[in-house]
Amino acid sequence: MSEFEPKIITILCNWCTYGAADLAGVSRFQYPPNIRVIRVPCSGRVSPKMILSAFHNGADGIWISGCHPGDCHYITGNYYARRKFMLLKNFLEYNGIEQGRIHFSWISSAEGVKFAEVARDVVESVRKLGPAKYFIKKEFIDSNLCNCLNTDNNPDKNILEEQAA
Amino acid sequence: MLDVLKLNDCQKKDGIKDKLKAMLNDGNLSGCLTCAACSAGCPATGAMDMDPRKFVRMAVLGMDSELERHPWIWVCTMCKRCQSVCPMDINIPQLIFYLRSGWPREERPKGILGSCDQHVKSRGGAMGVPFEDFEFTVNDLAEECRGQDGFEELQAPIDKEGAMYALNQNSREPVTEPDELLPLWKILHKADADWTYYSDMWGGENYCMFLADDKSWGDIVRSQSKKIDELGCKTFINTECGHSFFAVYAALKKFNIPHNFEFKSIVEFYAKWIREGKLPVNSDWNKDLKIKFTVQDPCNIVRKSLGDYMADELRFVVQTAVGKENLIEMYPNKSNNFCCGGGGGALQGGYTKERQAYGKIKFDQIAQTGADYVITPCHNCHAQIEDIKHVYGGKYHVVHLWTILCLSMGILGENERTYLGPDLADFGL
Amino acid sequence: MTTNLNQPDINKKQIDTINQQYTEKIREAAKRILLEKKADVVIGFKNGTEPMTTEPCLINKASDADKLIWNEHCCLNLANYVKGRKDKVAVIAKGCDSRNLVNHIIEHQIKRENLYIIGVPCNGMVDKSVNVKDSKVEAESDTMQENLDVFLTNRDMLQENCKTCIKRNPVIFDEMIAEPVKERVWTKEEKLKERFESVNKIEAMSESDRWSFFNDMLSSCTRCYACRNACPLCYCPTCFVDESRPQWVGKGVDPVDVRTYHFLRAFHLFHL
Amino acid sequence: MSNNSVTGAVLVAGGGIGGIQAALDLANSGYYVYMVEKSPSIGGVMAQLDKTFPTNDCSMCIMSPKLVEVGRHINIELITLAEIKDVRGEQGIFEVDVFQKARYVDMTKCIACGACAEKCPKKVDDLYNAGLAKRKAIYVPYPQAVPLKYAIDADNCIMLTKGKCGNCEKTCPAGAINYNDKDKNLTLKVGSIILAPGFNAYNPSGKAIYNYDASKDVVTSIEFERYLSASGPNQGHVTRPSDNSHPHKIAWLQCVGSRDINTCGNGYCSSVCCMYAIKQAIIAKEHDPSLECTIFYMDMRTHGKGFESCYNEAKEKHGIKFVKCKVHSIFTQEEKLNNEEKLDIESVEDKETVEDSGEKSAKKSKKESKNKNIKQYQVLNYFDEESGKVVNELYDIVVLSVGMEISSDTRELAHKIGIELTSGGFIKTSSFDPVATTKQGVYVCGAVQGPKDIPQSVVEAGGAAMRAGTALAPARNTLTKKTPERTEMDIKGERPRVGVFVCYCGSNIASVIDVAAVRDYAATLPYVEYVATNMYSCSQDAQDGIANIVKEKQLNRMIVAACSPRTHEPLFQETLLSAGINKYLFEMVNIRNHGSWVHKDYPLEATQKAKDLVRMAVAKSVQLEPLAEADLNIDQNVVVIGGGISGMTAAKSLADQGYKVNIIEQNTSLGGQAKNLYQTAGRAMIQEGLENLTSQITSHENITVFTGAEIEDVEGFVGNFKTTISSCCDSSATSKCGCSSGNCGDSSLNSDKDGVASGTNSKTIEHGVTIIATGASELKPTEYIYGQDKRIVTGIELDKMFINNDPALSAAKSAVFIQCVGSREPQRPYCSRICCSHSVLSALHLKEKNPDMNIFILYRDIRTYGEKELLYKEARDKGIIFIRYDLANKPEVSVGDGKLNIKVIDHVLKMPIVIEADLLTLASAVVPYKDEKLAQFFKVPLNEDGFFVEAHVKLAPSDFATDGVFLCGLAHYPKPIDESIAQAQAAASSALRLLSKKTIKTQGTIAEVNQTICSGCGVCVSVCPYNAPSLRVSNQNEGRPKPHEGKAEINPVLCKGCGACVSSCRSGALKLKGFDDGQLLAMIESAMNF
Repeated sequence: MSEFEPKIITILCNWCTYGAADLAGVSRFQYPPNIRVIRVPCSGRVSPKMILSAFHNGADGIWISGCHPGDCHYITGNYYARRKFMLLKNFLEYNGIEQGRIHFSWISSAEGVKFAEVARDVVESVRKLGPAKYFIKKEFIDSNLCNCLNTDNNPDKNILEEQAA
Repeated sequence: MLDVLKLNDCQKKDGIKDKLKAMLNDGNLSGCLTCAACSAGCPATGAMDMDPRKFVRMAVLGMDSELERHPWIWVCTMCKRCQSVCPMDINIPQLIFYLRSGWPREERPKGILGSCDQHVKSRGGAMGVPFEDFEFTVNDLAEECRGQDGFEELQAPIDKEGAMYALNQNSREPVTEPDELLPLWKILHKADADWTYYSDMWGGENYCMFLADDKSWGDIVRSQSKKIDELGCKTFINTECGHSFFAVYAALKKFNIPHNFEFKSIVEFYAKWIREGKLPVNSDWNKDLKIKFTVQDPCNIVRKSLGDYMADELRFVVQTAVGKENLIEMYPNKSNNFCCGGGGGALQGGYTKERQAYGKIKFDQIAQTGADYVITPCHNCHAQIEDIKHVYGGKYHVVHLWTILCLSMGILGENERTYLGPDLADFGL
Repeated sequence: MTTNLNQPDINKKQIDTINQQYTEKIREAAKRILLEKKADVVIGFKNGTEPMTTEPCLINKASDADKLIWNEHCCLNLANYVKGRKDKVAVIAKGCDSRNLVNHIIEHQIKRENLYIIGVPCNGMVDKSVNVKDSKVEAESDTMQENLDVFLTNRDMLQENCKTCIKRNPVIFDEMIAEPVKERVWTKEEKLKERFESVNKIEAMSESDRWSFFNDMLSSCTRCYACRNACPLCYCPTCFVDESRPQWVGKGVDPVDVRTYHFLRAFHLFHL
Repeated sequence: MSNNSVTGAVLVAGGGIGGIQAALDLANSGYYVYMVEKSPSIGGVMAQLDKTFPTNDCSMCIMSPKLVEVGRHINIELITLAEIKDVRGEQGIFEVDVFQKARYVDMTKCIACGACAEKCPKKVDDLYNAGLAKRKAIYVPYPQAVPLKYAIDADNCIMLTKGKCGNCEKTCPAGAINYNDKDKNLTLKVGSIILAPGFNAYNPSGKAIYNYDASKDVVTSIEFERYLSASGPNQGHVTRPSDNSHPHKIAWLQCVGSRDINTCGNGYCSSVCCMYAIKQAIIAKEHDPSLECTIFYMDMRTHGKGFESCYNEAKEKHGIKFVKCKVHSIFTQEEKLNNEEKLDIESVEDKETVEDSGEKSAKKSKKESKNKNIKQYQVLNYFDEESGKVVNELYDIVVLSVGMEISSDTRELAHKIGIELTSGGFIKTSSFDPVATTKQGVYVCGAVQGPKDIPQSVVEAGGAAMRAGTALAPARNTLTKKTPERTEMDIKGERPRVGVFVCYCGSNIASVIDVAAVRDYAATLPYVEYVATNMYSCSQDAQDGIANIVKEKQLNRMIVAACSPRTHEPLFQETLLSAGINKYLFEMVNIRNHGSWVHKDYPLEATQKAKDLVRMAVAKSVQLEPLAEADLNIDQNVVVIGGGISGMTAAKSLADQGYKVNIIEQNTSLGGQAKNLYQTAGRAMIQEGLENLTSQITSHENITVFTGAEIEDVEGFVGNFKTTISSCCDSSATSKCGCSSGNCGDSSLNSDKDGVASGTNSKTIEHGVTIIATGASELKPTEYIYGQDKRIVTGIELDKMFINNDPALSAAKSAVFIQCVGSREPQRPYCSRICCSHSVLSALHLKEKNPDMNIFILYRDIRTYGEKELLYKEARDKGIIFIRYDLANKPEVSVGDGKLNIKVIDHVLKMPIVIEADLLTLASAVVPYKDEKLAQFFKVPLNEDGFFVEAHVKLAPSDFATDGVFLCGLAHYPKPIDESIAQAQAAASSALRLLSKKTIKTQGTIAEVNQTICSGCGVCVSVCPYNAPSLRVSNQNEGRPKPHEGKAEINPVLCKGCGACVSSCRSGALKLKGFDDGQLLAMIESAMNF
């Protein structure tokens, strides 16, 4: 059986770490293809529900990265993010989530090398832990995309509701 | 020193700093930023609890009476290493010179005073040797030299009219170690140089400069110039002596002495003649011996006068003679070289302990190179480096360039090897 | 005279005296506040219908002030009753209540100027769930009163949170009904051993044990939300589990959803 | 002059941070800008920096948004590889000859894929990396460059020099290479010119004392900056250049090429080196805490905002050693290692990477220690003040803190077009017009005007833009282009119809990712109506094609899977908009930078990743909504708070451009601190300048002055402020109070009694922007027996004596100044910046009055930064004596027998000195008013010292984070008059960006509150740095409460869309449009479900 390849939800702030990822690309710094990037304006935008939701959906790891403290494009956003994440990470680990599933980092848009390095580290650390075990909602794992049509997110349904109203 | 300095009392007009400012463009001591670059680079820092910055500061604050008779001025060699990096280009050597000149003449160090007076009195050199004795020695030695193979035609003329080059001669050789004259003559002969000594103020040295006796310093150079112009020599060559070079180089400008000759260092001619193929200097002799040399850049001809050009010429000559790989540099070097401590009249100044402490930096530098020989194209460097070798227990030998050039050309005579070590004492004989 | 939970020599008689004094002071204050119109209503405690219980009590007439009492069963957090009130409210506050009141003020749930805080230095509340028989102290009598004596003279009988209390005196008040009690000073060792004993226990577990520990703890949860209702800090008009677009937490008793509810609720309590 | 007689365009020469700021200010306020830049891309020196002091922000992070904005600006034309050759004409109607070198790459075709550089065989020293690495002959200067287009270095290209090779042309997938490109001569018609060519770093080469040529381990600060940088030749690992071993000791030598009239001719101070050395030492130590860092200095010049505390932290927190000594010289010492000892060389991998990037041998002819058994050290001799001895120390690396110089090209150009220079070779300006050159219509900003740091350059850029624009005000908006108005289709209620376009990017994506497979997969996803591939999605024809398809297939969501949204999202949004669809219905998938380029050995996985990312984008896109960018009217009136020099300058700047300005001054007359000041460092008479300015203000038809005025209330936000003031009167032309020229204090109407009545005389002003220029004051000293002897005065009191020509001044035989009175003390840790220059200048004035006067200045560090250093030198030359004291041994002042004695220990002689003074001047601190009420009114922050906090220390020094409020003068930080004036002009320029637009558009992606869910807890209010959220308050006048009173609401004008409030909201009442929970959770969910 082939080695376990984790899937890692990666949320990057637009101004620093997303830029670093772009720079890693321009510089052709290679890193494993296990991360799935979601771009947000600021690491301060990331809320605990995104992290829990990623686990619910079976993500093997989560990596959130923003600007270095002091570099925030929105002045203080990453300070809030840092405070929030440290607590959340500790709390999740207190709850039994393994150390090494959740990663936070601060990478500036000039740090292409660091981006690739951290990406490798994150993937490796999650790979070592094996597939996610906790906080997974069974139904999501077993389902496929079509399931989303049955949820409240279904735009069809919303439209129908609106039309009915 | 005082316990408390009452600054108002010091701020009188026409103090040292004002006088110096009036004298010189770069004499404005008040410009001092107290950055301490001077003290950081000065080997005399710490001697007598003094350093160049402190000295300048005392002048700036108007502590003239403390400065006027401070003996540190005789420890400082006026090597100009301070001024060369001073961001405000403050001429500290000139302050020292000025203060030396302020001492009652009879109270200045006896060694320097005596040398100056002898020079003026004898119209020859600092050792007071009459011209007749010099003439006799030269002629006698030339005769002797003509007995050596290949030098049958050698001439050592004095006052030869129309000679291309006039040569000054430090009086140490003719007086105390006459055999040291021969290598230089042989080189001149090999190069087919049309040269002459001159009779009036023939000694190259100039202790009156160290004494800060402007009148005598100027008179000596003035007499030399006059005589050389009378002889019609195109070029005045300074032999391997640092301060004698500077004494002429600086005096011509300072006293605005009229002259028709060009003033050059012998080292420039060594280089020229080697390039022209006139001197068959090469380093083959040292190919297997691999004897290591280092070279001392005399402050007076390098930093204070001709700069790195001179240092590079010197290296060209040395490398040709001993092999590039056998020249181990001291660091720092060239224009940033440390003064050995023998300059400025220090050897005659009487502050022996301070002079030798000053020389410790040079000694360590030489030791660091591990060289067997130190080449010193300067008499004071030669003497000081010899002396600190004995004080600090060095193993190196100190030689003039002429010795090594003659050695490499295989023309160094048996009696011309005083400064060579046992490894070379018989080499090539 | 102050009492201290660490003092083993405290006895029932002293406690009764304190309770009596507190009660009188509270009644006196309530009357005065209502008469002077410093508040429209005073929120305090009255005796419950069962022994060893109390109930929250709202008084708006000075004449009703004598309903108010104080004893070691006044464990409810009255901060829960002030939020959203438009009238001027006076409230009895122990150390813990006062800290919740601060939060309510900061988060705009009540205006400070509409709040009159009657501070009560707290000696700790008894834990009714602890069976005397199980305790280290051998009870010789089975009467309620004697049991109570045992409770009050033994720290083991206090509520868990009172055992580890660090703020027994109100941190904010308009008047105090007695001199502050001495706060317990925790040494570093005590903090590690005693105050965070339960935390340490969990931290010492393996990851999977931790996961199971909480799973077991929550296995009986039916999501009745009583915890949410009782919580003085849970005042969101719509709880995150009730969000519908997106509805990212299920509303049923799926273990992960239950876990998520409790996890995030706890997270909300100590952070945004 | 008719309106058409001036040209509404400005030429900005230089694309560094100064030029960029000036260009943006001008282009955003109605002028067309030509930016002429010598190199192939803009960015200047700031783009080379790793971090910026004092906050150590990542330089590139804070700069690149500005670069992108310039690159995309419709009214900025970038002319790269170009230089000004000549200027003809006069202010308003210049003709500028520009020579532009051929690029040999067609910018319209180049897609910056880098294939050309990969195949280019020619390696060239990479100047962006200070020559420490190699680049190719076809190159972009740095990865984030703007324009991001390659250029051929004609001097090094083998094809262009020898006619052979042609690799790039063969490789280029876009056919962009054009070897036949020709140099061009352009003539540009502009109304004003701004010179911002920047500086050259001093080159220490050829100076043996620095050992720079002899050892690789001696580097300049610019080189070290590149070593520190993550994007530099060592990827941020600091190693000894000679052998790549791990360094233990690093030294910084200050004043290399500055404050030195001997080894170089630069007598001035370069102003920035002290801070950058501290910054570099801190960063180096952060990389490796065991490093020993020593800074050798003459005077520590940390005179800027936040600098002194950074210096203190460097000492106390980071353990950086500061030695006050100019090192004499540096030389190499070699040490033979024993056989057992091995060089502590960084791991082999590291070394290989270093060599890969071509670090080796970049510095020409530098001595390399080939023998691995020999280790080189750099020997520094310094003088230790404690012991009085010379200390000999060995260092691994020596950094030369090189100063700034102006290039000879710039000097020649200045000479040619008739612009005067200063003695230091910088462009000459005057104290009261600090950004104007001696040639009318030509302005200047940045280091070319004198050595300075980034914030001051940015300030001057604003000032220069202001001045350049004022002259052209009649021609505003005559040459600018407008973005065409487009009608959008209403798609509300439509089922999502998603179009997915996957880009080959030539082979950039296609060589790794199976593009067709991604396309086919996309077709299977729900709501996807159309899929296609493009060879180059960004090409013009591809975009036309996409727009047509969107229309034809009635698509209402669009996804492009290609490169980075950071560079290309605006382009595709424009495409979507051209098809009549709201631009926020676009989503971009980055399968190149995050895909093919980084997973080249994993094509299957990279393809799978691309599919996943496309699926996530589709999941998000179906939830996207069209977003509106609402228009907000900007009230065209201005309020300036503070009627000092700064306030008046700001007011005048805007009034001259036609805006109505209200000056609110607390005092009864205008002038502020300047009323008490004598001369500027540039020797301008302040009272004359002030009088001149005041009379222009009071007679200006667009300016109303309220003196004796207090602000009672402020409502509103950017564009629509309402400020209520109580005032005795206004002094405008229409004023009825009858007092003249704002000097109400003298008028009977405004006696103190009447002043009280002004409360009833309250007035509400509606205005669109606010400029805060409230100033600061001089500290009343509490030490040195101030107040007990009339011979003891403060700096300002001394100036008053000069103004009044007090006879005591000429009579004094001895004068003493004590510096840092109340500054740089534990209770007031900042440096007051102006006092050193001020005391030196005053001392010179005293000398001029009485050349025999003995003058002593007791100081801690003399901080005559920039060309003010020349004043310091002049003072020393004239015999003024400077004595340094330290905080532990402050001077003692006493009076005995009627004599005023000052006792101090001389820093050189270490002995006590007593000076009897007839005049003692205390250079007292500048203290801010700490106006918390004003800060509250405008929701702007104060720092712990009480100065206002600007939006960004470096790049927005005159702006506040709160939109529509601007800052200048002493209220920001102590500064001299010329800097205050420049900042006032900069604040006005920032204000003008808003005013000139008349309306501003709100951003689409902003937060929104669902009030029915909101608990009104106010957490959103507390986390937002822009004051966008607030809790609804009922207006008592309205009678009934507002709906949702107490619940949060977002001011869409203030919201920047960061989402901090959204993620902080416990009850989920907030959403961030475009990045909402539903959208992001859909991405998360779909990332896993396949």
